[in-house]
Amino acid sequence: MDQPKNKRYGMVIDLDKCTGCGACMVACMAENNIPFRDDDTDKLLSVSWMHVYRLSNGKPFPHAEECFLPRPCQHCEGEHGHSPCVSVCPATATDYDMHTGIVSQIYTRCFGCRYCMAACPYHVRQFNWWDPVWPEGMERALNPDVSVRMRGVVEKCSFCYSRYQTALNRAYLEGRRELSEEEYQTACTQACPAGAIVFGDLNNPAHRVHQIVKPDLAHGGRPRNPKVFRLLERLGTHPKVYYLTRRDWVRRAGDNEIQKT
Amino acid sequence: MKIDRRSFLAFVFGGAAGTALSPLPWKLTDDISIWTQNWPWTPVPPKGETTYVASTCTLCPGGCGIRVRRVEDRVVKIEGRSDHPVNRGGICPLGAAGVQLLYSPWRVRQPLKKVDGRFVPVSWDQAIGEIAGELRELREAGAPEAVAWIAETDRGTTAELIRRFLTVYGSPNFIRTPSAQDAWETALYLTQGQRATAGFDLERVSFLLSLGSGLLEGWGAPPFVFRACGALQDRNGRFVQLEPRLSKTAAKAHQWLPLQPGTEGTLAFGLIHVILKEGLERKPFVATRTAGLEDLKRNALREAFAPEAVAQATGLEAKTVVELARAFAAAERPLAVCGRGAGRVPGGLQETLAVHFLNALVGSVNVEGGVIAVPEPEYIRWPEPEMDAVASQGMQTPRVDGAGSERYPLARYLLNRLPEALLQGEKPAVRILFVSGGNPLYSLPDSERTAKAFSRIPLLVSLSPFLDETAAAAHYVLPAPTYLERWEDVPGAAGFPKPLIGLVRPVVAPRLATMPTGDVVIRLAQRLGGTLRAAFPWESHEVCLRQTLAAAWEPLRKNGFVLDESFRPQPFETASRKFEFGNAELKPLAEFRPHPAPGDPGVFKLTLVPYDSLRLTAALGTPPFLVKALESEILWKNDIRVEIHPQTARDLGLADGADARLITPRGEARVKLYLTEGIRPGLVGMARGLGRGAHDRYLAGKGASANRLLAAVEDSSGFEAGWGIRARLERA
Amino acid sequence: MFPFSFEWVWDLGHLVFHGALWYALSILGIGLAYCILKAAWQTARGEEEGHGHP
Amino acid sequence: MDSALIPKGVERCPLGRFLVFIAVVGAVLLWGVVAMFLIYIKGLNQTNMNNAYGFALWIWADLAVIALGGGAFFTGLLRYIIGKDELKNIINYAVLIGFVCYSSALLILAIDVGQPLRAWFIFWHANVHSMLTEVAFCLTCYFIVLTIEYVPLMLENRQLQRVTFFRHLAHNMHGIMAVFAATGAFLSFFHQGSLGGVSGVLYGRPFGFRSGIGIWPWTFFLYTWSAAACGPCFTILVTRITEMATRKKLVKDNVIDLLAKIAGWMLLTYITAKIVDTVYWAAVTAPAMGFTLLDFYTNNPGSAYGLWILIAEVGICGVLPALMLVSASVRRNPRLLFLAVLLAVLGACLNRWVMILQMQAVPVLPFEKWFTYLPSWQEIATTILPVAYGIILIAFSYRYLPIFPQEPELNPLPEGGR
Repeated sequence: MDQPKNKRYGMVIDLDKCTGCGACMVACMAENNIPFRDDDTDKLLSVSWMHVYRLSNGKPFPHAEECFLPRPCQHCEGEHGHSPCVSVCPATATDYDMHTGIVSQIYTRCFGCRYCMAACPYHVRQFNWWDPVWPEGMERALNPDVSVRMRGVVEKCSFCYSRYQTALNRAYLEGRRELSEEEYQTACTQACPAGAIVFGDLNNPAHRVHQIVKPDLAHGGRPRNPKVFRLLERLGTHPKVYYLTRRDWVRRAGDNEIQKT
Repeated sequence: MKIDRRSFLAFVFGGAAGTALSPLPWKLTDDISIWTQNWPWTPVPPKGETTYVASTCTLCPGGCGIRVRRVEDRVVKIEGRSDHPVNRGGICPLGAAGVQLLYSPWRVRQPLKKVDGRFVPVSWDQAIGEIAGELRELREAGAPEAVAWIAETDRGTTAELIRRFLTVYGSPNFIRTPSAQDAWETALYLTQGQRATAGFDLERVSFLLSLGSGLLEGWGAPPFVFRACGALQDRNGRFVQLEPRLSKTAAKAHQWLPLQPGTEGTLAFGLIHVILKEGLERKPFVATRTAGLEDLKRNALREAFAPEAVAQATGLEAKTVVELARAFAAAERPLAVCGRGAGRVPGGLQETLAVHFLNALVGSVNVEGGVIAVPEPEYIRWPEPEMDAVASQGMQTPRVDGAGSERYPLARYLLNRLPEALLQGEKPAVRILFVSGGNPLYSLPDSERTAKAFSRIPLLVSLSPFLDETAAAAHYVLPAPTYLERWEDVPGAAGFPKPLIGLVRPVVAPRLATMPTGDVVIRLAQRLGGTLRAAFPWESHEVCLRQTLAAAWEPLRKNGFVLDESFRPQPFETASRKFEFGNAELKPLAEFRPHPAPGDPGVFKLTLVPYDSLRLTAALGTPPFLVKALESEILWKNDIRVEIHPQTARDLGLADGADARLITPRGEARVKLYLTEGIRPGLVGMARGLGRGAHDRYLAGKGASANRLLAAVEDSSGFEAGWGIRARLERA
Repeated sequence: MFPFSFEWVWDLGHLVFHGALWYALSILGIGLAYCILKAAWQTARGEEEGHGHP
Repeated sequence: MDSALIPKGVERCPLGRFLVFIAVVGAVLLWGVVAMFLIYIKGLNQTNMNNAYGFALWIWADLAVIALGGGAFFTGLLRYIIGKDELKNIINYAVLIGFVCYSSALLILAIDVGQPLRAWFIFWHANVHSMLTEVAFCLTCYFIVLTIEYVPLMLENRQLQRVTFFRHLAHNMHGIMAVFAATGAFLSFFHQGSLGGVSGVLYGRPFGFRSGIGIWPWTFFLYTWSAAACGPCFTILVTRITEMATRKKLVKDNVIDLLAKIAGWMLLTYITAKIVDTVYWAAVTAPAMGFTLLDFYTNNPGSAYGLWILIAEVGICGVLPALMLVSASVRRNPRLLFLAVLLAVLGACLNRWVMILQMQAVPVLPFEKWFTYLPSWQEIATTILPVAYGIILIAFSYRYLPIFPQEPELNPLPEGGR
């Protein structure tokens, strides 16, 4: 068999290392041509593929603790690629790629019904409420590998799919069909100054994500590492973004498990 | 033809049916949808060949290596260099947003001259000619010392060119932008006799004690410090943060001890007290490599630093202090650091000394995992310039900021004292001021007074890429290129424990009619002629740089940085060749007293403590991506949100999100409240970096500036030691 | 609606959905065509029936 | 002046008064049209929706009018398929109300999407697994059916009847109306159901998600059932309001009573199923996803979504009107009948509100808080627009078309008449 095995690209974020600095957000904005507006303080109206949440342990001073939780698209696998958002899109503008496990979004096909936003429990999908406008000259910094989105469509993190394509093209030119771990990395992973983000193929035991998470691929990729958890595990969305922490309260704040399975 | 109803209906229905059956509606529908996919006002970035250029980031003193992605001649992204010793591929949010500074439409496009309060564009020739004329006039009047120059740093060829210019012109008033390094460098000089910057070998530490340092908020080179703190966790080391609010650093530390603000020095002495009393100091190191321990004992073993007294002052428990001291002393590689927040304020010298003494007691000075004196680079060896009589006389006059004077013998630069000096006398002591870094009109405390002082200067020249607050107040703005458009040598990286030289290189051709600061200096010297022209034999800054770096140029150009891998800490250079806890110069500093927050506690019941955020810049303009990434807990619409404890809010009868007026003895600001359990009751936490008067529409006019509310606090060495101010909140 | 888009994969869902859809549409179309054609025929024949309610 | 257009045997108010009435409603309509164009030109930023509230007032209005427009298909089903012949006296009005509801729904949908010019992608690039695709197709098809049902009614206008072709066409269409009605009922069953499926399939949203049979969640069947129950209630309600507005009796009591009785039994069976569904969801479905019932009802700002809303929907607007309508003595009391159908209509609206708006307000990520939303004036104006449009269409239809077959009999003209 010459056909390469399917990939399951995923990410594990070490919440004990993440400092909440926002470098991942900015690197993502720069890589993916995310627009900005005069007032972006209302995060529910603002487009940012990566958002850093601030979690609190809810205890009073001086026992208060905080943790930062970066949230890219979770690239849910659901059952056999039946991710919450992909199945609901009426215009086939989003797709679960069985070869990579990446949930894509076709901006030119989306007509802005926002059903996928209602379907996503992670608020990953965001709507272009406004026309994207760059101040004169700043559009020069736009990345030609990623198309600029128009007003009225939904967008979200693509695990920097353009980087995957670029890496794959380069590999093909060199006569290879497989990418090495470091050849394809997302912008946030690469930028993270704390080294808190690890990205790779969950199907590949040689990759660090696999080694950290130890995914139970028969059960939707449930982590076998007890320090690793996923957001809303019990919904059965089977996200491919995992979180690593030693702190119990962080795990509890990140996932509402009434009964542990 | 008569049109009756029947034929009319037939025409309408037939026409409609005919059109519907033709391809026209389908074609139109399709065209319209294609049009929505390519709206002409939505930009389409042109494709092209992608190349990468290695350079160095200068947006903060961190000195990270960057990899700039270009598509044809456009810069599209800045990433961290994975082979760079400082950041190893990581990059901070500001560094990642650097492209937006390059392409900012709010950059200064050509030299500007203020005429009747408004800027008019002038040519470079005219601007340089007119400024040179003023310089010549002042020099001929015999007052060359009335020229001063505020620079970002005192390292590298640009800084040396400025310093050389001032020297040959006849002014001692070269001023570096203040930072926590000021106090650290002085502490190293006093105790170790070394003229060096403080490096911190954070990657090998096993117990990191931070006295208010925002290690994860911009202190040092962020990616280096971040990675080290992460590695500390992997090694199961310990990380304790002493800070009055639950900053991002405190949130990541293993232990957050919310001490009263301003008592960090007290706590350091308290720890020294316990260590000395219980004999926990690292005996071999203290016995063989230090001297003057008696002086420290005399000072630290006073009742004022006994655990109970320290607990009283710091708001911590006595047993916590004792436990902390024991654990710190017992750790394999303990290290204490200080320099509040991002380290942009020097802080008191005694406080830094206390922390340094603490390190010396546990043997963490000039060793692996400790504070390391990194020698200042010595590659700039130019022939001594020839000076005329005016210059020699001018150089004899005391510095305008008082640094090095009898009163402030230890300080080298005291920018914080400049406003005070400017306000003295009939005529201001500075007649011509150049500012090529630091944006003092925004970043110095007590902004109103600073602005008043600076407004007395007859000629203020700003050399900035942006129309920042200082540039806006200047008489001339000479636009400098951004770090992506020029050559620059960057010696050292803040807090990095090894000698390093990085190279900034032009990634794109200068976009606008800018001129590097070094070239402005050379042009001015050429215009002034005489000894000045003779002192600058280079035709441009770039040529000067190549010649200066000589043999180092090629490897630097090729690799982007030169790291001295073989570097080992140097021996102490004090008279005793040991680390000195006490000596003649230290003696006057022995009595440590914390600096109280200015203001009457009776009128101002609360205390305002400013804090730094990596998503906001201090002096530079914050680029739009960072403003976008700013938390809504800091900025909401156009209002800054200040942190207060819910109990404090209840006492004031104010709710979360409420509008309030924050009043200090220096000014008042409109704020919104953010209630959090992560701050000591009685404090008001306020982010630095907002309330910008100038800059782009994404930043300007948002929030309020903490510096406007703060007062300057001078410690006995002259350093800016302020950490907060008394304040009160009133319902708006 | 038609398998023109590049990632199209036929599955049972399409057959069921489109089967039901076109079935319904056909009934409507045929019904409507019947009514119109019959009315046209009747008009041409000059029939004077079909006044008022059924 | 317009007497030539007014049906034979009935009395209409003077044209002047009619035009004043139309002008007043038209002004409201115009307000909505202005808001609509604002939204088309400036985009959806004119609304108060956000990334957490992607579906808001419009989608609720959409679901609500479709539920209430269900009277058309269900009455049609009863009249043409089941053979409840008395209902022929109200079927015209039911069809008209349905036509108004469905055209409104399509209009709202056309405003609601971010890229209206690409809205046809839902047909062109259809994803048949999406409930929204099913909705769009069935809605459009059923709207065609309603148009087919409404057209012969229009053709019965006195002036149009003079055209021979139209006369024949209307007659022929009446002739095979049962075929159209059956197709309409089939389509309605699916799109009403798919609308229920819209929130029912969202397994990322535990508040809306329901288990079910195959691809159909229980809400699929509940929505169809509730539309069949509450649609006729809305028909009765609007008929009563029309009677009040025209100060005439337009439909005989036995017709209303029959429809009310059937609606009552439908409502009673529906609400029973709804209670079973709620209990199963609260006890099994939601806990399996890590949520307790109270997670969905407590700690929200101002208790906007407290347990009261469940009690109001199921009890006051569900069980109560159901019992009222099945009781012959209650439904024969005009005031109580009015109250009962009003409650049932409110119940359907409340159900749609909860399933769309509360579904999104509930925080799913444990570290998030409830999301709040208040519509902007543009949203309110565009939601009122179809109401104004409906009133105008009904007013014109009533004035110029023989909508109510029993009207001449119930309101004999004083002397000879026209």
